[in-house]
Amino acid sequence: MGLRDECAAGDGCMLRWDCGHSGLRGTGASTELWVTSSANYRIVTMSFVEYGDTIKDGDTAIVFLGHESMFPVKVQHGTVTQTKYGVIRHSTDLIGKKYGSKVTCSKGGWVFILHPTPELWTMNLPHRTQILYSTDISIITMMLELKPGSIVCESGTGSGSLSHALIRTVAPTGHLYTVEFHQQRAEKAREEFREHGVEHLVTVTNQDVCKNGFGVSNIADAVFLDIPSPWEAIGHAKSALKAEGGRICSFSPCIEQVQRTCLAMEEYGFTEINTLEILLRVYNVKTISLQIPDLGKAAEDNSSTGFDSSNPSHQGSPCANLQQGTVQFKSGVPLREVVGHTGYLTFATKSLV
Amino acid sequence: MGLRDECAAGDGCMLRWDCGHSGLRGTGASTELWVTSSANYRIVTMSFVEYGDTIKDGDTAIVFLGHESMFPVKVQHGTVTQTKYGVIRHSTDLIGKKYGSKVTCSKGGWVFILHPTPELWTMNLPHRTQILYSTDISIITMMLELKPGSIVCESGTGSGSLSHALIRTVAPTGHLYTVEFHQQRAEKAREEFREHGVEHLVTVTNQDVCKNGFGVSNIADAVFLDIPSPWEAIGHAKSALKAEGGRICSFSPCIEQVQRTCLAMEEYGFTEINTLEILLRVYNVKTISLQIPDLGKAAEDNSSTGFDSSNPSHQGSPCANLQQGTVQFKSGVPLREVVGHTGYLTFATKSLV
Amino acid sequence: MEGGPGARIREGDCAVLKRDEVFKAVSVLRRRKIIFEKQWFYLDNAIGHVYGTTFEVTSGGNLQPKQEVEETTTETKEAGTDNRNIVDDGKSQKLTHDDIKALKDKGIKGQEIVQQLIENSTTFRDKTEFAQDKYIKKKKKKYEAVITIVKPSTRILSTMYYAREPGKINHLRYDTLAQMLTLGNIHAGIKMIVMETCAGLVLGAVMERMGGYGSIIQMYPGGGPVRAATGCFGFPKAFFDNLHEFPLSKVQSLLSGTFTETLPAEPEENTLVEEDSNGLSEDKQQEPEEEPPPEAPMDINPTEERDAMDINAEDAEFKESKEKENKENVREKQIKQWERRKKLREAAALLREKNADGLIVASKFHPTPLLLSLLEFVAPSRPFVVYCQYKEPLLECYTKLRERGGVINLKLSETWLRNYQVLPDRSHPKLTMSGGGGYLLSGITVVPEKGRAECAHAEETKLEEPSSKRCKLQGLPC
Amino acid sequence: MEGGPGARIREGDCAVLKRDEVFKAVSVLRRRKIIFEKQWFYLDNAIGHVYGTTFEVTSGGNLQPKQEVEETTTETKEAGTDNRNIVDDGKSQKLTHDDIKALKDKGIKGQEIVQQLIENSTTFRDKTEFAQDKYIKKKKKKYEAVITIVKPSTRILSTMYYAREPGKINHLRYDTLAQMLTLGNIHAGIKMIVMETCAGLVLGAVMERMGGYGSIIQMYPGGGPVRAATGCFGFPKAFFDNLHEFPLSKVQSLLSGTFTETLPAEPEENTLVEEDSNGLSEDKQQEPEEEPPPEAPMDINPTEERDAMDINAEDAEFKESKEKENKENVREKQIKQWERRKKLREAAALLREKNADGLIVASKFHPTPLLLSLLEFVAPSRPFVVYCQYKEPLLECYTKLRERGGVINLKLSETWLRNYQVLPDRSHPKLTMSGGGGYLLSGITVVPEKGRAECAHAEETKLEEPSSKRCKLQGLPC
Repeated sequence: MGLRDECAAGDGCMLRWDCGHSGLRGTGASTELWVTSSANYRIVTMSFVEYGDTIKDGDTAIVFLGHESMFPVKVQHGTVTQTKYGVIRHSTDLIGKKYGSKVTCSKGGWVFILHPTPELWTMNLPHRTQILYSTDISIITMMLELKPGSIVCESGTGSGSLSHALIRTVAPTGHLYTVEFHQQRAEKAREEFREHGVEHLVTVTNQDVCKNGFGVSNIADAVFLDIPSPWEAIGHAKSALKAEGGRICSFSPCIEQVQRTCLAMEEYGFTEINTLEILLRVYNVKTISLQIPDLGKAAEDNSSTGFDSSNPSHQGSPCANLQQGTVQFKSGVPLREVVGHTGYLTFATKSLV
Repeated sequence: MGLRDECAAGDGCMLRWDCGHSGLRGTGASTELWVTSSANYRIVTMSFVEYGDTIKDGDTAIVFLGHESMFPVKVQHGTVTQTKYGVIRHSTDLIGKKYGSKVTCSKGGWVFILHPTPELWTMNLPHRTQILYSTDISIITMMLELKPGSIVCESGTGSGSLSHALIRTVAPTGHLYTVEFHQQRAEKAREEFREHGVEHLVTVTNQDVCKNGFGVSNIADAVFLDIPSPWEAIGHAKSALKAEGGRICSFSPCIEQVQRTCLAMEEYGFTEINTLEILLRVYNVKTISLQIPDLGKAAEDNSSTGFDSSNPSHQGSPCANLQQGTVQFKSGVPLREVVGHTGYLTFATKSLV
Repeated sequence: MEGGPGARIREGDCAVLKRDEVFKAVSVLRRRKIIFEKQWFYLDNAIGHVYGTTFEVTSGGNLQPKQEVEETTTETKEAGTDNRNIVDDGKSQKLTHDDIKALKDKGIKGQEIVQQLIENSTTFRDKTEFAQDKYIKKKKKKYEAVITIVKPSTRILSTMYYAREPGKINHLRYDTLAQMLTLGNIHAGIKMIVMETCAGLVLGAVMERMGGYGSIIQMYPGGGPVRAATGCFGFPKAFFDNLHEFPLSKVQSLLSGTFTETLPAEPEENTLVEEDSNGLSEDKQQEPEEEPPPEAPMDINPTEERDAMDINAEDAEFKESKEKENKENVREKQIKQWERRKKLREAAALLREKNADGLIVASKFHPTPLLLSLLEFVAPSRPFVVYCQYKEPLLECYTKLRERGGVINLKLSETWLRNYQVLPDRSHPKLTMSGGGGYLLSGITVVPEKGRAECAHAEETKLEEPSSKRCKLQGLPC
Repeated sequence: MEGGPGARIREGDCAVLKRDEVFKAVSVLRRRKIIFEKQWFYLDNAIGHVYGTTFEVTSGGNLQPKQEVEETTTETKEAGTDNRNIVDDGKSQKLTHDDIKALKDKGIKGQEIVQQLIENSTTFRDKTEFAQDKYIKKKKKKYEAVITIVKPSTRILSTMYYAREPGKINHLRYDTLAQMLTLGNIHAGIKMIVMETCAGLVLGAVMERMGGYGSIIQMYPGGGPVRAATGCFGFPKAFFDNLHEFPLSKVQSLLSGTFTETLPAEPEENTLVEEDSNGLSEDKQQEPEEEPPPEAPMDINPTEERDAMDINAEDAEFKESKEKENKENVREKQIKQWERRKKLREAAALLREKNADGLIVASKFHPTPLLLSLLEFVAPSRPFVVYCQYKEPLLECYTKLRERGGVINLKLSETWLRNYQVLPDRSHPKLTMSGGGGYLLSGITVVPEKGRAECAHAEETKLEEPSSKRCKLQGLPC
């Protein structure tokens, strides 16, 4: 499930700002705000924070093969991508087509080409670490009260799953400061943000958040921690948050981490400390047939149909007993095995004193 | 929901063993086994471990008023019981009637009189402590591998909710040794076991299990702990269990208790240590009606029915818009608020070395 | 951004009162008595303080900022090791009800009353530390009148509505709403279609996430859109500039192309305009700059929990605003009608482009007809999310959508939410949890195929729904 | 009691192999090759050891009791503090596949192989302690061939079936079975009706709880009762003395009173007797005293998971036993037929008393017709429990039972089961959990009323089912 056909870092893909694109439909004051705060725009082909209608050279698109089977592709003139249904030629099959189109591959099978979203990216990104999925991301975003304009700090960046979702939510006027202690990962994340047209919305720092903090102070509306020892970073989180207050969230798989983190949060004066866990249940929609059991006949209708009279061919055949009616119904059937735990989420508020 | 019309302890209710009762339907070897091990029989009117058909003087019966509204009653000649539907006269309304009968109260309302079972007792017993409910009891019984003949140790006795279920399962040839450090509670439990015709199957001891253990050694097939510091009783549990091995279960509401208990179990050489949690989800069966939204008419059937033409009385009445069709279906709807936690159950095996 | 941390409480603001886990939305007005959690008080003194401040209710119903939010410390932290010696005889508290009432009447603060209760309990010292904490917490809750005033947000309002008036929001749990916003990829600059009967809560959540950038078309049933909860967010006026509304009852005619023709002259249209002006007048009420939202939205008796199926709620609101309107100047009304008509045309034009970036449905209606028609207005490769309180209608909706085609990655899901108590040596999941937060059906639109069986690609169909392979030529049943 | 702790493994026993969380039921036979978790071995050396003993598989497939079940201790417990310096290049292990194979071929024990792997890993010492433990566990599982032989029980067999062959037991999860046994008040001395198509697992669980006291009537569809799982329990022969079976297809005639008349002469009866003798021959196979159960019951390919709806499973078993039977002596067959007929009459007589102490249903069939007819055989004030893999049929069953009357305290429920990892500083719920364990409908019988509307008592009806008040005169629809 790795990223295929990657545009290698620094190979000179032309990035440009697509002005003809109708991503910003607000009028009046809203538009002005956007323009005012967009001093650090890069010229990009496409963006994870803005929809485009047609597939363009340089885009990252999602090739959808079937139910939960997909992969991302970097669109490039002259490139081909292999799928199990055959080859996709970027120049003729992708570029200029509408997002959402059905593309027929060389072997006759077809796929859909989808516009990237942070959620599709989460399902398809190359894993460099364990990642956060959309169920946790959803509640994190709401409980941190994120919205356009929010300033967020995050550590660690990891594989960038949450980062993309955070950037999407705080764009176009907010910013993400994300800290990753693993150098390789930090660099890969920077590269992805550049390719996805969101680098103007994010600052990646390669340092140890527990020792060196987030590199910013008193500017964040929210802080998110997904590190092995979150309790060691609570002090840094507090100083990154605005003096007037803000929200914090820590994600930890183990309850012992949560216990220490809650103690640290209390120590640093955080309030509304609340730990929760959220799990997704997916249901398969199925048509189920249940047999009606053969209870035989009562005395009254002894002469009616049944295998005794209608099927005299072979006595003792139990199959005849089973020639029964069935009842059909639709059911939402849970999967046999599901995710039982991702992690505990602890939220708290930095109060003004 | 307390126990009403209690037969005060020691007031001389005659207890007798009801031999005419068809509770034991086994034949041959089975019956002999029963008789062999029943040296300590008391003569009782009824028993929680054996069904009877008719209500008798001295029985503990369950008065069922409606969905999950019920209470236990001690049946006594000449006694009356008040219900919201009026008075029940034991001599005429109860004694001699079949269990499961509908009894009409003095105000004309009616109730059902049910044979007691450990499960009905759990739903209706007087709470002296927090109790275990049938969902946890079920998995405890299965995971401890209890069956007729098993010897079980339990602490604390508490309100006797689990005790009744354990006795039911190990009867007629097994035994429960239950230890309760609170003297009042131990006495009350003894009294209840006597009233419920199961005292020959249980020994209640009033002592501190962490200090003094279960008072038996090397005889138990299983041990159950529901005490604040289960880790302090693991050694005693081990010595109560048979030399050849057996099963143990500890119930604790808090994870820190579980952590210490697991460590103690490992220290004492228990294997197959397994912690789990079980939660009941009850569904209300409801008929739901959903409205079909009014999306207006397309051009083609402009002349068909609708409030514009058929309801010319008052323009602008939005009610008319709502005179829509509905769809009905049955749904199993979860309760709004449900039990989210009772406790963690930790099971383990004492292995032979 | 306006309303971020550090904002001050101003007269006319929408604010939320908080006590422990209980919330209530109010308008900040002077000399107005508020009743919250059995306490009454005035908000006058809160004006000028920063959001997030905690106040204590003092005699006369005045709010006074609380100095320290510290735990009540029992001077002698003696604790028993277990409860074996405690005999429950109901006589352990020496203070009588009358004693306590006398303390209160003297204006003694809650914290002091709790301290006195502890000192007069004969069994307190024998209780375990755990039991002592539990006792203090219980008594504090009963006698200390402390409230915090917080700035409204989706987090706070969705939690509040779910706890206090779940019937008004079709029992949509806050975490389910959170999923909708993420699955719907709601962000600045998009064009969204929202169809909800959740008192405007879902609309407000979408508006918050869009931050005033982009546009929203709210589809509404009946006389006009309900936006009681939307008003509680306290959005700046500019947020409403690109909020449009369009009546559900005109959807079919819009789709069939007959909508513009019938707009100007027909009597039916008069009806429509009147309805819309009602919708607007209610809408206007919710804009804080013009007229602060009344306390009413959340001020109904909390025990009277309306059923999600109750269709009368809206009628009542409608009639109320109708009566009010009758007193209004006819001239003014005509101007408003003209404005409404203009906005309706704008909304129709936006929909007609059929390029919306997403669709969110959360209503009391059967979702199938809504989805089948409203998806027509959505561009390809865009997400849609439908909420329903029950699973069964979404099973049907799933089946119908697969028959229709033009959608992929359909997923029926639910979330489980569990809160925890994390305290030293006493950590465990909370003893009660929500039984259900409702169900979601989500998916992604694709370019619809013309005249081609959706199931030509056998493998695809199999992958999408393994058990039921209903094939049908694509044809729109609406 | 027979088979309690301390029992020794005997030839011919039904035993269960266990490795970590994986179980497999086998017959203990000499010189018989067993394949379990990719290891093959013989059980010969296990005979005479106590149940619960852990063995290691040595060269030649011999079992050798394991001396100490201690953790592999790395001599140098050096651990890194985090993983920032680990670059994953896939080259950290210096031992090649060939090296490992060579070690194995030399007969080196699994524990030693793991130790060598650790010593040849370049990154092991830089891993965190947590990661080290994870690594050791993974490698141990792969290279150490350790199995434990345990005594079968409901706990073990229900866990085993749910993990390995859920389709054979209609996906009945073990904790759901545990609920059934408790809700059904299963205990010694009662008379139970059991209708299951769970390979005899539910029957076995009921038999274990009744401990040979009381009687059981197993209702069966088709040619005869399936008791493959029942055989795995290794019950003493006496447990089967009071186990009766009765064909579902005769239930209506038994209820209508025509059953005895048609019994002796009709050709239909011949069919029945033949079916029953087949059922018995299979049944007999499961009794260890006569003929040990074949390994077959659990020895099918674990990847081939049969669907719960598959009706062919029974046919296959039936045909197999049929072929075998054809070789049997005709004389013997006739004696068996006579015995079968006698047992059938006994079962009919037991049912006709209509005083069963409970009813347990867990089948692949729609539960409604089963409940409506089988409840007729149950005494008043007795519990009944129905399992179904799906919720929808139980909704219908609930509704029909309420219409029928004669039952109270109806409850539709499900259980959630979550397992935990409890380790110092690394405690959390297991990362995967079962999505669902099926649904239960339970209730209590009461004396049915004659000719009186069940809903005369308005309050009662309201309390029992608030939303749907379908009233109907009591009439039995079967």
